[in-house]
Amino acid sequence: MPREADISANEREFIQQALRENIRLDGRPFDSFRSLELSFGDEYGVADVQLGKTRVIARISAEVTAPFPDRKFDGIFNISTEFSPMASPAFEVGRPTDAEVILSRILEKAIRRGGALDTESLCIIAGTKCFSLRADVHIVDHDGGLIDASCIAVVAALQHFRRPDVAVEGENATIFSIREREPIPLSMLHHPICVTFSYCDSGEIMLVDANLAEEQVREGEVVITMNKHGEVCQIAKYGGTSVDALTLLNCTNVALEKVKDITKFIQSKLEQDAKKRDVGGLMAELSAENAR
Amino acid sequence: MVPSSHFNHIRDNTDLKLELKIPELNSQFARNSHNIPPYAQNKPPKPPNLALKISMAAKTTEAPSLSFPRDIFAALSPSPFLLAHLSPQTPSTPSIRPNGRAPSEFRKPTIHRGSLTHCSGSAVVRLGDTAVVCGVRGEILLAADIPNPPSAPPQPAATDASDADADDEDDSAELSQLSLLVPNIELATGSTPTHLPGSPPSTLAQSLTARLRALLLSTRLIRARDLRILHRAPPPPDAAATPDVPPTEEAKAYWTLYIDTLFISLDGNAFDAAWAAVVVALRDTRLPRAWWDDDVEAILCSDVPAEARALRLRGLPVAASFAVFAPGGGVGDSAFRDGQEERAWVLSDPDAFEEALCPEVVTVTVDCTGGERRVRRIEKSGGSTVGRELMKGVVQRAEERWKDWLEVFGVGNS
Amino acid sequence: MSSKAVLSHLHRADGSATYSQNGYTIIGAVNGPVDVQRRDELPEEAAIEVNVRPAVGVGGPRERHLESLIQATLRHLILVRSYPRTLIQVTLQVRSLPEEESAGIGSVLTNSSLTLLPHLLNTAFLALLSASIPLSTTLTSAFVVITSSGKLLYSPSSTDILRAQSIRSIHVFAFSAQRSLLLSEGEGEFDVEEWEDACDLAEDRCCRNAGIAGENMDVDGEVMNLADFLRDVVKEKVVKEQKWKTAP
Amino acid sequence: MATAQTIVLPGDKISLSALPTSPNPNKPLTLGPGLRHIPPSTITTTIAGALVVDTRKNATWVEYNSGRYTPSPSDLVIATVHSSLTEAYNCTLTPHTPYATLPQLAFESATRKTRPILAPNSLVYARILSCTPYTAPELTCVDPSTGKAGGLGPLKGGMVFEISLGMARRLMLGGAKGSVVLLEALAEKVAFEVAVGRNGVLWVHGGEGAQGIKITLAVGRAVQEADEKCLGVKDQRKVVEKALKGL
Amino acid sequence: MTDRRRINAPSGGTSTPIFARTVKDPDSLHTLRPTRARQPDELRKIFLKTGLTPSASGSAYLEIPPADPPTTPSPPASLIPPRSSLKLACAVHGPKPLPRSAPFSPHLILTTTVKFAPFAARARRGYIRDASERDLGVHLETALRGVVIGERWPKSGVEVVVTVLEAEEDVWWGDEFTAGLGRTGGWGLMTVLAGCVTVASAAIADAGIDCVDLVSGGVAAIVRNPDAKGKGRSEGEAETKTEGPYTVLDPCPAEHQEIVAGCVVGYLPGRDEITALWMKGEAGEFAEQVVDRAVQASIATMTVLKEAVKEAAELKFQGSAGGDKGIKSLGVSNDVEMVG
Repeated sequence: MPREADISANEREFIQQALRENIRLDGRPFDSFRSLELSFGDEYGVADVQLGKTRVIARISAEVTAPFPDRKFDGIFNISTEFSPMASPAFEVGRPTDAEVILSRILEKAIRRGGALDTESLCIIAGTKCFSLRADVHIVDHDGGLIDASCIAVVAALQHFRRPDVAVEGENATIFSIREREPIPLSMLHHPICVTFSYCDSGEIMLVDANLAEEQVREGEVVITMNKHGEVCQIAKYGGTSVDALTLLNCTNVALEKVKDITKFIQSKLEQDAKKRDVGGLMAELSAENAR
Repeated sequence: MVPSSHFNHIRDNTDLKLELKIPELNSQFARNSHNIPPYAQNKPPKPPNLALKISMAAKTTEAPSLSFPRDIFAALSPSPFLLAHLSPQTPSTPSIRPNGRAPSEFRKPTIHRGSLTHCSGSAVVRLGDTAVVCGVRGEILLAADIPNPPSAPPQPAATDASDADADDEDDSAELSQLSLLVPNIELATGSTPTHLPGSPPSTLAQSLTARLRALLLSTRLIRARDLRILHRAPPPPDAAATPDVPPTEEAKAYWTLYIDTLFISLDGNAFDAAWAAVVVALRDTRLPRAWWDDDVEAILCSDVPAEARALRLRGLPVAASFAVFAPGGGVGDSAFRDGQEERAWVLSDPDAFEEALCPEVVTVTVDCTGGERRVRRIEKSGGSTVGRELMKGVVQRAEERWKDWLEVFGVGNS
Repeated sequence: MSSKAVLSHLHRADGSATYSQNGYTIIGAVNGPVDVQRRDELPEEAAIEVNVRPAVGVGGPRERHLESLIQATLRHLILVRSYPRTLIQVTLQVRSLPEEESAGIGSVLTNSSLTLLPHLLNTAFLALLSASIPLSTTLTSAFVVITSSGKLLYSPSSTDILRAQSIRSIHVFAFSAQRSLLLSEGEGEFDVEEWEDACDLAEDRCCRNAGIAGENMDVDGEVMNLADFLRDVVKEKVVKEQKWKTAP
Repeated sequence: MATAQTIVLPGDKISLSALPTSPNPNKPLTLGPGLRHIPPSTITTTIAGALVVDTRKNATWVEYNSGRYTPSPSDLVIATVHSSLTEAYNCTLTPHTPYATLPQLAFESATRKTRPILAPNSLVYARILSCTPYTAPELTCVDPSTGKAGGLGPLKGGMVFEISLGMARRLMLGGAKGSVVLLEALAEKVAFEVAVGRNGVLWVHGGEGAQGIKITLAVGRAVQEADEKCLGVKDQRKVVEKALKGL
Repeated sequence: MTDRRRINAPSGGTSTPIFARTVKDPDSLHTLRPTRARQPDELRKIFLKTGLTPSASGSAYLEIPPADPPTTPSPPASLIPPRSSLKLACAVHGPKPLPRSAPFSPHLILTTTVKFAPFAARARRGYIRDASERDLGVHLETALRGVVIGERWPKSGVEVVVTVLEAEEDVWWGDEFTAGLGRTGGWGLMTVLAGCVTVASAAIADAGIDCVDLVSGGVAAIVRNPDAKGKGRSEGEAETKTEGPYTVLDPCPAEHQEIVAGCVVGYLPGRDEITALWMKGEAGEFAEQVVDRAVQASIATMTVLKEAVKEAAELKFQGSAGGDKGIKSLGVSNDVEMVG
């Protein structure tokens, strides 16, 4: 079975020593992210995130379906993360690795159940018609920090996405294609962002945004999902060794800082993109909506 | 300090290595260890004179020591075996395939329709040792259940539905968007030792299914109007029975055609057989008269056979497949020898044995109804032998083949 | 035609390329030769595995069919015999489609899987170049449309297609450096002559203008053919790789 | 060494004029990576890159710097021990490729008693003895002629850095030829050990302690930077300056 | 849920057509109810042929057409088929060596699968394997295990695959519209199983796998027709025994208003052994009788089975004498014409 080749003993030893000397391989301080890049495609709802050498593309798509019978007034929203061998030969098509399972679970908790998206706004006609939103997360390049990168990608893509406009009269709705009517941004309740802390020496050392090598030597990880208002949406701790509660508390503080920065970053990128698209003031009101 | 021992000068000469081809013997071993069937097939051996010819041929192509009985030879080194058959011993003798056919010879198809009780239309098609059963079953899709109906509601042509003007209407988009055609191919019926039930559809099965669907749509074989169940309130007794309908009518529901194709036996050229089966089954299909009933609030059908309608198919496309046998193996390695291009044979309607040896395959779908010869689809991949010139010949063969099928289909009633 | 290509931009894959044309953008990655699982091990050849990943979802029969087409074509290019009992893994991720296509506007022909095929093929080949997998020749693939008025359009953008009121047939061709026809997929309604014309047009755009062996004659984007495009891409690659030689 | 240079794509025929013409006729023409000979007299390229012709060696090959490392005899490689068999170690040269075997007696003056015990995931600097498409590459840590280790053997401590195959080759060429000066430049100021594996691995050991770690990282990153940016000699010196400042 | 490996039905979902008269005047349906026109101990015609799947090492095809012919030749009175027929195709692969991973086995390992075609019944079936298919597979396996001489094939396995192209029905289709008496379904499966046993036995013989004897399947059932004098009864011998319950061989559930109990056996006439027995319903004191009748049924089937196998042997012999594959396949294709 192809699986990630584990790193040599020398590397493991060296990295741990270095960390004890407060040195990270790429010279970053413990609590800083790698360089973050975010770009949008020509289409709505495609976010291309680069976190160091890690690269993730999230794509939002919408179609009209019938809502679940038990949730008549809600639209449908799904996140699909399927790894391809592109990111690493260790990924086999149709056979999820643990990393993949954890990733999808976290995103599920952080974004879907975290209620980032107002699913009721996706309902068209109660019980019969609603939008089914789908987020496809494509891992293009894998150098650690998949969770954080993917979360950023999805949240950014959701903010960037526009769904087709609809007009409802009575029992039948008409869906307007993009050329017919200006599409509409999604209504989001908040923007959760994941920050992953990798710990060594049972929490003595807490690393923000570990790269693949560091991930391979860490004892475990703590994933904290927050929005810029400091509301924790989700906390997950993997790895057996126990971590001091205060350290965790401290992590949340660090996380909040990061979340604020990242949210701001995404916002600015969105505005740039809006400007780029805003030709002839056609989408003036759109970008206005966009900004708030 | 840098221990110089850790460096070493570049070693061009060791860097430089001539590529040499793996000796045939070597590959012999590989084959030996790999695909001799542990249990000999009980296939009837050829008449002796032919067998003799093989062993002669064997001497020319194989190491002289080898003189096997026919079936072992075939199993041990299939490619030379096929080559031995095809390369004529004397210029006069034509080349003959192991299955006794000439390179351009197809297998004679046999078909039967309507053998399945629970289908609107069905067919059994046999192509040599390849046998297919296809059942078409119509089910009803209520327009109300379509979450996102196509933006432009289909307006049936107001005038009489003579095939002529109905032909122009490009309705295949409607079919595909509503996915009114649901073709599926099932190989996992024990049709071959490699396709046993319980396993999900193999790549081959999926690929065939995809081709089938694409061809159904691109040939626009089926008219969307045949599948619409129109309604005008209040429904006059003869609603929808007569094809001429004012545009005020709306499609209340659609017939969805489930086209399930099961392989009973597979000995090469799956697609031709499957496609033929589908076409025959569709030609055999009779959909009962259906209408929207306001009292029951549902679509009802009449069980009077006389009222049932056949599908008015557009034309009669026929698929013909070919495999290209290039002794070099057709694999990149041996391709592109400068000057002399390698010998190759285009084998019509290949069987399983030949398919295994021919990476390059061509499928041409033609329709010669009404005299004009039209190509409906060309599929060619896996090699570089068939270029423009050869393709012409291939298309011609396909057109010949079309006539064969026409006979089997039973001419005229199209 | 405005083809763009970036090579070797992914860190994990052995070779990678992003190819974009007419609103299609495809990311290709190649790993290999690597370990092969016993069940698909070939005694004398490298097995080739192709994964086509649509922009949305993980695809179905249609993608599997594209994969087998691409696989068959690559198998003919790659010198598979030099790496027996190994695996060469090609992954093609559709990054973006022309708006019209993703919206599913237009006739069935223009929405058929064929429109995607040439881009996938070109991307796959570029990725193989980047992975330095030994190949017997080059591959260039192009897309030709015949309108009902019998007009030939070379790799039209989806808007062109919409403008050309109705399409009679569409064709995909792939050629080797030696101008031999590696792949031809065409559907719709046409006759051999039309097919040949389409073939000629595609070949003219795919292959180097015969005779001229020069690096690349100065041509504006319009006339420039795919073969020269490839050469330029490679030139870029080499220049980048060997900057140190020239740099002070 | 390289005289002429032309861009080639797979399948290009090398015109006889382009081939090197050696003064003495009995010196055979040697074809390097990326070229193949199709009898009778065709030579075509198989890999995209720059065609290099060396008239002196009467050799020609295609130069490229991308793709996965493919083992070839007498390459020096840094291998990772994966597991231990009774007679030999299974080693990986690059991830997800078939194991290379390293006989347990293929070390300097190793006997049944004295053979080194290598734990899984430990590193060895070894030379490839043999490899064919059909067999796993065999490694050795002794020079077959002398029986001495000649610098080969287990690598203790230190850190490995990924570098491009091209960079690995250049480092092997050493100093002027490969026009990589930074190792020497650094070595003038600080002491460290390096080993270069043709499989695109650079092992650096800058001694123990915090300083050692700093040195190791400085060296490693300097090389990586020079590699990624394809720096010429001048810029390399700049990089060295920067690196040394950091220490 | 969608199957990513197949073409899926419209997301809206489709329904089988509803025929007007089933809603409008259900009572008229009785006229369509088929009746048993043959003697209680008379079987329906069985068509059995081997060698239908040349790509397999052994194969056979079994068909039981609806008892009385009116449906087929002249255009039927209604689009609603009065009753189903039974169509089974069986392919045998092997014996072939077990995969390397498999543990050592001193004898032949028999794998049996029964798969329904999507169009096997009135209601369309999905492709996903369901419980009844698994049951049938197990029953079939038990019926065959004792028959094959496994010791002769150590370390090998054989695959027996039965594809149900068309299945016997559990009840008369009309009963779901007319107030049908509440009844336990699954009667049809018995006929299917019996067919599977017979066809598999023929296929195994065709594959040339050593067996102690041919095994054939037979079904018998205790039936009752409460409203015997009811409409749609064609007078005939059936008239005589209207007071149920009485036992019949090879019951066609559609023909009987109520089936009290049923029994399938796999039977080896040569050694008078029962390899498999499956009984349902409240047979009460008749239990033994039903089994005996089932055995009778299988004996009757056996004659057909023997015929088919002999025929096949002869064909093969000719084949090997001097024909080639071409001729053989032609011979086979002739068989199919009868299938149609």
